[in-house]
Amino acid sequence: MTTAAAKPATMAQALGRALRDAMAEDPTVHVMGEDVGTLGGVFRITDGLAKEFGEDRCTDTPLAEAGILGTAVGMAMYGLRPVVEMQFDAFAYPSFEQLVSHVSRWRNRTRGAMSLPITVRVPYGGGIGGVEHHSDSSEAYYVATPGLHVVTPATVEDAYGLLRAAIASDDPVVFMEPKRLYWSKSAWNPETPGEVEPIGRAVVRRTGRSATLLTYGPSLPVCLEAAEAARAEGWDLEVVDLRSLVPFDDETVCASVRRTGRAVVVHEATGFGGPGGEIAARVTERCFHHLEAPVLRVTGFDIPYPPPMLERHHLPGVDRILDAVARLQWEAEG
Amino acid sequence: MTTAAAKPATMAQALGRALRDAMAEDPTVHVMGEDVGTLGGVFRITDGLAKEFGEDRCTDTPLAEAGILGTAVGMAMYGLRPVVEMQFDAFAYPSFEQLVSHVSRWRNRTRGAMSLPITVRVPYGGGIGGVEHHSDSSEAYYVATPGLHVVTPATVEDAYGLLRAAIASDDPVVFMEPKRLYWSKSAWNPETPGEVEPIGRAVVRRTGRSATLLTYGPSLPVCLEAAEAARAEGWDLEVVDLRSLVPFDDETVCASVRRTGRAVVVHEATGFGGPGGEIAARVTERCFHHLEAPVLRVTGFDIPYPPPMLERHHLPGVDRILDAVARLQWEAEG
Amino acid sequence: MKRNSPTVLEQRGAYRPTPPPAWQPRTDPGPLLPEAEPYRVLGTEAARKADPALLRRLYAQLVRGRRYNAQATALTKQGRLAVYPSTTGQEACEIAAADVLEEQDWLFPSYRDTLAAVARGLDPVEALTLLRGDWHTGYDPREHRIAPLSTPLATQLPHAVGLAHAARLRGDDVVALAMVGDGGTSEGDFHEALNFAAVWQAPVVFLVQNNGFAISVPLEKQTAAPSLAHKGVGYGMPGRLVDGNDVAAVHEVLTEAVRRARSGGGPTLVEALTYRIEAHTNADDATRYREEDEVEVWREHDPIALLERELTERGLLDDEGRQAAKDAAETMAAELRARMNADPVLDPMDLFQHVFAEQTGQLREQAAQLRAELDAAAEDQQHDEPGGTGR
Amino acid sequence: MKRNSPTVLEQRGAYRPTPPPAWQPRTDPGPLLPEAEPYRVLGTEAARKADPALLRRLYAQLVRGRRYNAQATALTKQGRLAVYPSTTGQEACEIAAADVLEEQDWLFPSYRDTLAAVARGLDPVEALTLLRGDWHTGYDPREHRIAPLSTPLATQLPHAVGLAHAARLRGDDVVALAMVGDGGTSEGDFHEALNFAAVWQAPVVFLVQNNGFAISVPLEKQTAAPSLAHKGVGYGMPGRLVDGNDVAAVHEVLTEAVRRARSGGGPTLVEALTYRIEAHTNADDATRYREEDEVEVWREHDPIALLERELTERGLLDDEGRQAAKDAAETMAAELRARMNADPVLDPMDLFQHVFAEQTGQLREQAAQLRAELDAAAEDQQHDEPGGTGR
Ligand SMILES: Cc1ncc(C[n+]2csc(CCOP(=O)(O)OP(=O)(O)O)c2C)c(N)n1
Ligand SMILES: Cc1ncc(C[n+]2csc(CCOP(=O)(O)OP(=O)(O)O)c2C)c(N)n1
Ligand SMILES: [Mg+2]
Ligand SMILES: [Mg+2]
Repeated sequence: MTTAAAKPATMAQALGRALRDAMAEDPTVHVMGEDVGTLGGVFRITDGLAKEFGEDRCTDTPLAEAGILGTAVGMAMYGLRPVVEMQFDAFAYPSFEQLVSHVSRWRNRTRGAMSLPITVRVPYGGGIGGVEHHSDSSEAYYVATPGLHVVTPATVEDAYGLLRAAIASDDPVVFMEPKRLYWSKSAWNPETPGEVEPIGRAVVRRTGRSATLLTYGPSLPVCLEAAEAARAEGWDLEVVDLRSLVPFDDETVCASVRRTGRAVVVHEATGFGGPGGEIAARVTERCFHHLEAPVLRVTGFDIPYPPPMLERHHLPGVDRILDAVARLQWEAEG
Repeated sequence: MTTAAAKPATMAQALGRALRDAMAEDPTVHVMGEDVGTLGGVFRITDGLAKEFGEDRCTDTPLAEAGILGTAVGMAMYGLRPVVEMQFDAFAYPSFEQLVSHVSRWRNRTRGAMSLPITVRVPYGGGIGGVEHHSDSSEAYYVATPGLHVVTPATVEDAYGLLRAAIASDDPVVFMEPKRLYWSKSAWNPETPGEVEPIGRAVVRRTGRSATLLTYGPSLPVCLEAAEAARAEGWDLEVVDLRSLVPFDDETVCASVRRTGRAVVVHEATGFGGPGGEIAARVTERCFHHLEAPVLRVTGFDIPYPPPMLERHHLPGVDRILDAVARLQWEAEG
Repeated sequence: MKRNSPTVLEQRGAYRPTPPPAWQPRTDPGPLLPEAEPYRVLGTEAARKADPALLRRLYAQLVRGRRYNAQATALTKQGRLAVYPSTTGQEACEIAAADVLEEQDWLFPSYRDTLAAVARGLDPVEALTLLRGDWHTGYDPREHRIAPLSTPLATQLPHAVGLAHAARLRGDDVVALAMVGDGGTSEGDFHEALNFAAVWQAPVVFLVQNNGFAISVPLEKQTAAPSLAHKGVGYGMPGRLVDGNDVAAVHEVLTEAVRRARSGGGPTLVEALTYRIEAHTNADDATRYREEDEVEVWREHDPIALLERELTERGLLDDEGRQAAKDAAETMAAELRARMNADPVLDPMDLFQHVFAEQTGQLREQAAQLRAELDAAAEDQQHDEPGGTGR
Repeated sequence: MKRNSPTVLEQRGAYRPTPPPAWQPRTDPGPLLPEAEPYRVLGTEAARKADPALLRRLYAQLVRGRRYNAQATALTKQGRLAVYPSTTGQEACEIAAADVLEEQDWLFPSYRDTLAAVARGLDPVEALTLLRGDWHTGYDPREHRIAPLSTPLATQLPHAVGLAHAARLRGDDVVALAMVGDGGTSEGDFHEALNFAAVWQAPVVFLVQNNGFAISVPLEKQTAAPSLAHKGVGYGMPGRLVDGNDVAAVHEVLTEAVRRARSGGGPTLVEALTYRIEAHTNADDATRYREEDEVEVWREHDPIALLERELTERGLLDDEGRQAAKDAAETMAAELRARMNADPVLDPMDLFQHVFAEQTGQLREQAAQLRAELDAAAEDQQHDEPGGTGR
């Protein structure tokens, strides 16, 4: 995917490009949300879209998240493919009713007669020094809602590919964007963006033999760093990037865990009732006799997201991951 | 708790009695919601309260769940102890923003200077032939929200005791009422309602040696029935009623699972991302070397709640529980 | 970089920040305010102008609607419907709402409005599917351009706005008419929908059936407004107040609102004053919260009687016409009764078919589990409730 | 069983279901509609009646407020504040809102309104705690009766209604004044709060600062209403329109609304027309969405200049007075600067202290984990970011 001529692109740029390409290819794709038009969004992801496609295709809405998602439902009923931007994770909550009671259930409710191909973009997670309500990891809510796909990129390449796939999907997708990776760079070339894979596949980002780190979104770079650091302690860690929480790629995940026999789930969301519980439980159900130790979890604490000056104590860091790896009952191997 | 003279009371009556006693004892307790006043609620839980305490203490609000919970926040700020009724599980969703962004975070936000002693009563679960939106098991959302207690009774006695404890709690409690048990009966005597225990303790409802069923709310009677049926197959099942999902009673649960070496989690909520994942994961983390088999889950399928005529195929039933028990790798013991 | 390509909105004297000395209201609020009295036609001068053919058509529909309500309520007693929220006494609104729309237009009913859907041409059995407990929606919404019945109150309103807006963006001639109750106006979604509609000048008509109650909660606990129609001006759309039991008046006001929407004039809020004659649903006991004499007052103001009086006085209806309407209604009811008496055939495997366009691995696993359970149960004749709550 | 003990509401001519022939509007909508022009005092006849002592007090506060805005913005550049949403140009609203309240009353600020909190007596350092990133709320809300700054827009409005209602139920003389922006009026919570307030006749005043923008979104994309004040009538409460840069006018209108609330007259909606002179926050680039000449027009209509002109003309302010106000403001700014330059001392263990009244077992475990990490880190001087994102 890397070409010699490519100059580094950021995840923010890749997302913007995905929107642009989708809009150019398909006239039914409409972008809507607060400040997405003239301003280009507070993270500038939609920069230039209103200019290129007009305000009717990239629309500054009134300030009302339920209204945004609710009108998107109606637009989708009429055959459009709305891409909704929620300004920050916590500001998606006012639209929860529309998401859970309608968006997720529409196809099922109508016995397949109608689908709602809506993409809801949610910038999520911490590590950006955001004040209260600007750093939530809200994926647990979406994951527990049948009828939604929940997808999150961790690399610039995936930001493009997964967003294209999400928009192309005939089903609603909650597209979680790890905001602290918006400025992460790669040699990905926007001119040759690569194939668009369907959503639902995890990928092994680093192979290893000692144990598997199962992670996604903002925690992928932390896990990769931890895997590097672990070498010094004699552990060769495999790192799996889940990419899609729903559907969940049991195959890739279980293949890895069966191989290594040990696993740690890492995410920023709070632990209790977070996605890690599901992941640990299903891996254990499927790989029990391959496990040398229980699947452990390194997650945010079970607390409201902390103020900026304390967030580093909350977020899963390299040390905490290594501590968990150390607790994977190595002595049992003898 | 059973006295000779007691005539059977229903869970609905016990809940009503708990509200009445709390209001009588503490003038700051206010009941509010849609139809709770004159009508006494669509399930008649609040029947008679407006008459006894006046409409200012038991108030029919306008039809707006965010407004109900949002004004309850203000009332609690001023020292009242609001008990909010959401008419059905799915109709609590419009208040999600207030619950997650305010109710759950207020104490933490103010560094303990202010707490919000609000009880949110949510009738939940299926099995009553309710049309769409009337049978959701929404506890996964609340469980994943730090700062909320999540409590659910499964017996008439607990309905009284836990609701009294919830109202007495200085923290917000989401009080989930298994609506299909509203008409379940017991010899509990409203005149001698018994001690009010603090929330947070699970209880063993049936002792057994072969395996533990971990359950709560509407699934408790089903598990007890399954345990009876299991005797015919030679299994002696222990049944634990969790009662409180947050805080979670690791002690009681793990003591049971360590004893039996096998566990199945049973709940109505959908499986993927449901509370069962958390329960299975934490039990496994804590009891790994006592487990003969992975902790299994019997839950609702990962689908929107079905229409009445199909709900019996969705709900965890005795057969499905026994099937799971059968998969607990008994041969490994041999 | 500036806002490019001013929208329709921006061109027509938008509410811009202007220092108060130079301040001008965006639009004159006067015409947006409702009439002081609910608009009426029947029994007034205005009735003369009404088209006799229209009145006769509405009459037949009202009679049929009343019979439909009675039949559906009867079906709950026979256990053939799980629940039925009746529109007895509200037929004028239901019928007019359906009648004013063109074929390409969309109707967005609330949970109570199966009658409007039926009046628009939907098969009553399909309309009642949800309430029968068979499946969540019994019809393809696109076939009759009727959105699924919306149970969560007011949540259908933004859908109507979005659909109407999308149609307008595409250059299609489509109006959406969205129905909601007086209680539903208190929900945030009502507010957001009306605001989006006005800002986008979407071709949508909001019809509030103010029937005096939200279950047991009377209007005075729901709002302190002079009328619900007074909410319109706060969004910059006209609010109209109409006698909701006067089918000619409702028809006229809605027709005007639909015409306005269709011609690019934007949304209208219509409040129709009516009354819920029956309890909230068959499961409700209305004597707990209202006096029978209040109901009596409204029975006197019955929508069918009002029209019948007018038609009779004008010589547009005789006993024969009355009987014909009645007979047609009976035929519909008999057919409905017969068809609802047949047990629907459901396939449990449908539970997994429509969650996603393509089944996920997780759902495939679960479907296989249920399939196996069903097969085992079929083999074993003793068990007739496989996977059920009981054995 | 009937509704017992009619509430205040029910007694005063409630909006009841009455068949249209007998229909009466609940209240006369006339008095609920806003004035055709924003109300002004400074530079008009009405200014003569204004109390000189009040005007001088407001002047000192405005000058201090402007300086506070400048200082806070400067602190963002020095990295001492994570973010600051300025109220430069909106000081008249902020100051008046604080000034009209009695000690026992409550203020419900939006995220932008730290100045109102400071004007009410809150220590500026405490007011800025949230924006500094130190903790979510820097003060005990009960001490000054100032609710926590509300980041999720409009969500504080139902809180204000609930608190005012609770105080009234208890027989206490407490008014709540809740602040929100023009953008915030589009949220469902705005609607629900106003409706509850009117139905309950809660002693609450809603102050909408219409500053023309919600971040980049101009008013004409936010609403199509003649004015935001026109929303009042739809809830049955008066809507008032006022020049938000005329501190005497805002003060008068709010005082009247507070008096009305205090005397049992129910809620009022006040729309103050003003302008956000600075960008949305220091992180925003306003040139992307508006022309500088629009800003210029508003700079000409500056709240301090307006009052200064009036005071000077009437001989109530001389150079000395001006200087005194300036000096006081400088002193405040210098102290704020100095105190904000000190690094706050935070205890990471606080993360677990206030989630619940009593720590759960789960949190005890997690606290112990962090404690151990911190201890280990303290021992090992090389690691200075224990548990952090990096090593
Ligand atoms: C969001 C939501 N909250 C609560 C309910 C429960 N509920 C069903 S009907 C009803 C009353 C509706 O009153 P109104 O809007 O006046 O309509 P009507 O029943 O009079 O037709 C309520 C509270 C619901 N369906 N949706
Ligand atoms: C519920 C919610 N949605 C979105 C945001 C993000 N946001 C912060 S300020 C703002 C604009 C607010 O505009 P307005 O209400 O006019 O207040 P102003 O900034 O002009 O004071 C937005 C969209 C938020 N804080 N809360
Ligand atoms: Mg009604
Ligand atoms: Mg603004």
